[in-house]
Amino acid sequence: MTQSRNDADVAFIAALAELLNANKLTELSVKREYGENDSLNVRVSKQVALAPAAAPAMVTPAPAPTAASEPASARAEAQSDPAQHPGAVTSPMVGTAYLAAEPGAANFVSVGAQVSEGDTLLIIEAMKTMNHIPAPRAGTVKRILVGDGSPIEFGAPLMIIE
Amino acid sequence: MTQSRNDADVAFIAALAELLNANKLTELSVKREYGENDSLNVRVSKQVALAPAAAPAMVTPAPAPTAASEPASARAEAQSDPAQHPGAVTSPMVGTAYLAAEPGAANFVSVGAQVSEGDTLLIIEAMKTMNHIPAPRAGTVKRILVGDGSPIEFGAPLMIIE
Amino acid sequence: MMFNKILIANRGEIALRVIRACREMGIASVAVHSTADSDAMHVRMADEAICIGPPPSAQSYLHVPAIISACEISGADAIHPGYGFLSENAAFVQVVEDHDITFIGPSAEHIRLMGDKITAKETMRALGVPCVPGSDGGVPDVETARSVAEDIGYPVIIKATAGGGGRGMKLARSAKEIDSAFRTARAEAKSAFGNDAVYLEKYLGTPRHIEIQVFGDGKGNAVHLGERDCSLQRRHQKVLEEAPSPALDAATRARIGQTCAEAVARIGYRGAGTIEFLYENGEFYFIEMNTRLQVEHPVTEAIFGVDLVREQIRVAAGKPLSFAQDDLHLGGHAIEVRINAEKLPNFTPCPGTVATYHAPGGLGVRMDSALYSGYTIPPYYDSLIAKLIVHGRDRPEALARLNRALGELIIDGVDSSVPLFRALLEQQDVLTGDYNIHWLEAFLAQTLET
Amino acid sequence: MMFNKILIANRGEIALRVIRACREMGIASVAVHSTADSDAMHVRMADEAICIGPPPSAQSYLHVPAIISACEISGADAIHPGYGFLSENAAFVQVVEDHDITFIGPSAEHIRLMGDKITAKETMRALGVPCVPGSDGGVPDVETARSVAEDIGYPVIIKATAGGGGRGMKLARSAKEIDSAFRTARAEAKSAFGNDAVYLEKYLGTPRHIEIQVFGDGKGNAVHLGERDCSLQRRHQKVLEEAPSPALDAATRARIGQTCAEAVARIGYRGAGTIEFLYENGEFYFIEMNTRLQVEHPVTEAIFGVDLVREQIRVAAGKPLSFAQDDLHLGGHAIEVRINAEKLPNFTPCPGTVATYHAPGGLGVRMDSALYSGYTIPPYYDSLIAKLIVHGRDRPEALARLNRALGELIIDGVDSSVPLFRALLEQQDVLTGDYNIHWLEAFLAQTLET
Repeated sequence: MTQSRNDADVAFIAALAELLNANKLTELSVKREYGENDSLNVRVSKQVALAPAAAPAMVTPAPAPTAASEPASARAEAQSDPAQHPGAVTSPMVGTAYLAAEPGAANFVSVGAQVSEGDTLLIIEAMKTMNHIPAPRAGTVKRILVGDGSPIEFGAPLMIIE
Repeated sequence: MTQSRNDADVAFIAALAELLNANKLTELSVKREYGENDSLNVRVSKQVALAPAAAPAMVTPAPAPTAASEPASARAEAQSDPAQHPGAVTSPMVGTAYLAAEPGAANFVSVGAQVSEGDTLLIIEAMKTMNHIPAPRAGTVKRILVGDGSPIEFGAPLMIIE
Repeated sequence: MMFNKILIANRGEIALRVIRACREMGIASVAVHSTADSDAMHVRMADEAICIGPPPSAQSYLHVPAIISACEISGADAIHPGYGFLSENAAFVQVVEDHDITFIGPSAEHIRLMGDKITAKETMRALGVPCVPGSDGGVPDVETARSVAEDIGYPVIIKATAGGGGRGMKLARSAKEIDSAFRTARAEAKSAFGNDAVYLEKYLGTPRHIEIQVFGDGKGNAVHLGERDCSLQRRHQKVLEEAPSPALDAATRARIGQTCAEAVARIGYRGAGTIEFLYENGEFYFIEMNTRLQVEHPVTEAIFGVDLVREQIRVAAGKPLSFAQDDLHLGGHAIEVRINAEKLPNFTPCPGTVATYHAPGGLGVRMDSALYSGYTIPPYYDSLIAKLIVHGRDRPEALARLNRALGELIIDGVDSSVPLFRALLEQQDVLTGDYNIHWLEAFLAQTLET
Repeated sequence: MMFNKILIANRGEIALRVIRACREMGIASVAVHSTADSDAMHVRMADEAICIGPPPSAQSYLHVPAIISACEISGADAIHPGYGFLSENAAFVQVVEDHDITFIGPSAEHIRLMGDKITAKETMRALGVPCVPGSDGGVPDVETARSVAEDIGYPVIIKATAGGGGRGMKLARSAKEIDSAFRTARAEAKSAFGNDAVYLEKYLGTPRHIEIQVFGDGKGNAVHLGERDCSLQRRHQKVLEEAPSPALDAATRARIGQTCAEAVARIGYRGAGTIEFLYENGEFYFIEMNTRLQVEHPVTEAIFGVDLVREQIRVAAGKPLSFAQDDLHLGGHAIEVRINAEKLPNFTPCPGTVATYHAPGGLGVRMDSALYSGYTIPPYYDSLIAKLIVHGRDRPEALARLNRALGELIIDGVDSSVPLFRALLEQQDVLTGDYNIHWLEAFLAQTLET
């Protein structure tokens, strides 16, 4: 083993560790084969929040938060959680969603529609007040994530516009 | 394996440990194969405030148990904890140790003495009864770990005979 | 009709406290929370949880439309405000009632009445509650000042009508000092505020803070549940509370308690309330009335064996009080300490992640805390993270139990004010109960010096 | 003279219980432990800890020389035995006293007296404590049997003097059945044991288990602290205990309590004791006396507001009882559940590592447990891992609180009997208190079937 090779390995592992921290991972393992009978196995890990996730799982029926421990699962999550979608329009208030101006009227928008910035996407009623929620930018309505008359929390994803 | 290779390995592992600390990791393991019959296994870990160990540390002044996480530290521990020594004679009972048959008499054994299996090493008094503690095997008394008149727990190391 | 679902417009340990009462009464609970509190214990423990806004309180826990909306979408028929936040906001109560939701607390009118210091004092005086005696208006000349001072007894303090911040305030310990005090106060008032009008009040040098817990049914009936002694304060924040007060005897307790209960009965007060007094030389002086549950209500619960939150909910639902005055018997002694996420000696707030939380157990120990192992205390809100309440047969037993329980408690990962309480339990004045509202500040100043 | 240092010859939650009392009294505590318990909570909480042997109890917690030695090397001047292990071992008490160490409990003589079922019953009967009526010896013929049965009232049971295990036992529900029962019992006794001698006793079909807590000062004074109802049992192991009993009224309580207090006062009994009865149709029938602290003592502590372990220590140190009968007032209702590391439905013990332990909090909740997050329950000892005790103003409040607290409790990583208690709280008979010593077994049999 040469000194330069050691330095190279250390640098490699240091990069992995930084990567672990930067990505808030808990563990990272690498098997590196440099050639016949020349390989490197690395596992880098970091212990995080142990009990917490388990603790309240018993007192609440809410799903336990999954630990995003590797990029692949993080990607999968981004796809399944619309709030994380870059095109998501989230609710600025808690209230009740209405997709049309009044019962029986046509919906403000539907999937596939082109919208301009400022177009009303839907109404959220809070304290008997009808709040028009405008499109934050121009684009195409890809998904509508709320039903007519459904309760909406603050920050909940309403639509995806791309 | 040459001395220079040792130095290289130590430097390599030291670098890993620094890396562990710098990045506040808990564990790092490396398996390095340099060729036939030439490999290196390293696992560096650092136990952080785990619930159990930390928990009672606040209610008791007892020292927190150290986690033996790599061979080097395990070896070091074996040297510092005489109970783990292969030549240790441990106490079969709780009581008070006496190194001599009566006050003023010569000690049963002293460091460097040769003993045969069954020779009395010391007395442990429990409930006013003097219990002779015999040597479990023949050998040389390497260390005497208790003082005359000192309290002894069950399982406490008394002497090391090799 | 008992409620079906109660929304708790609060967070932390008090939200948990209310959820526990709801659960024991078979009422569904709705937690509201900011985005900073998604993992909070009250969110996890409630039957439902609704995110109402971003971290700043003004946009979440204090944001009335969001809370009303949360009631509407969850179908909650009542709101419990806890303490702080919207609990003494009369306008909020009005909005709640306008939406046909029951506010678990007194009427907007009573909150407004007691929210204004001047009308509160006038009302209480008219109801026979003892107030700080004084000139009841400006004192034009030194002769009047002397005459009023003779009436109410020395020491007296002369204050600028336009004053504040200690300027234009002069103490007269005896008749010899009244002349000089009056003239100096007036001169200082003139130069500081351009107005030399002054008034005169009885001066309290080393009073205790003693408060009476009252409970009304809103129909003209009310009881008192004795006092709490909250004299140990730092920057006007209570730190340790106990009941009964080391300074009161049963006859005094019964007398001031009855006065307070009669006062709130006469105005038809509904729910829990606390009448706060300064207490010196055997006399009570009204400060203010809190028209809500107090942080320190558990010490009263411990010695009377009642559930004050359950009672609040019952009364708000139109039920009668579940106890009459004669049913209430004081038993033993209780102490509460407020454990804050603060770093001593400067009491710097220190939010962060609690690696390990282990509550003390055993006889006479109650823990009210929203902590759990792994919980991250957000930096946006109050630093109170736990209340430890102990109950014993007498004061020495309660003190010993407090010390024992503090030794068992583990809050690892953040600093807390626990070391302050360990230190207090070594002070002779604390052990004998010989303290007043200035004691703790003096103790801390002395400790910091050495 | 109060003790300087107490050695606790036990482990688990009861060792913790005693350490807590010591700490509150300012007495140093010494934990002893086997090698399996090096990380146990009682070891961590005590002021000192001594390893006394390997995992098997016979070589550690039951090993008298090791415990005496541990006293000697630590300088402890008293031993608290907890319950189980050496707590009712008269020979141990003798050894302890021979070494000039104080045993915190009754005299060896009283332990011996109550340890023998026959002398215990004879003693109690002589002291006026009600026992199961019967023939007081063999019944030679059917005429005698009929006559005794008429005296004590039907149903009666005829048992083989040499018997056991249900053989040679015959029930006679009325006079019509006495002839056949007597002859069959005798024949079975003859064939099973080669001895046809039989005796006759009153038969109890669906009794409750009710026990009276007594406390003596060893100088002829004693009090009672009411009863505990421990009828919910599985395989003669208590599972849930409550006080007061849903079946007793104040007059009955006072009468049987006084009888028991007078009995132990007359023999000069010292310390805590429990007189156990079967109770049916308003009558008490003595079973046995336990000359130690009971597992379920916290329910009594809750309703009377006293610390029984503190009292044990005081009395052992020669001090008088800190309360007279007139000082003891029953307040509210308390329930204890025994949480075991057991897997339902077969109650298989399941030791293992507790990943997360989070105790319930809030008003009226007491947790006695030696668990902590990360603790490994060793397989060598009793499966009791926690006692949850709730206290409320009345029985419905206590039941609701129990349900609420069970919902908050987190014991992750091992199975526990918590689901059993959740299930029990849905049973009408439990909610109304309408159960007897056979109820739980029947409930479990029925549940397993479906």
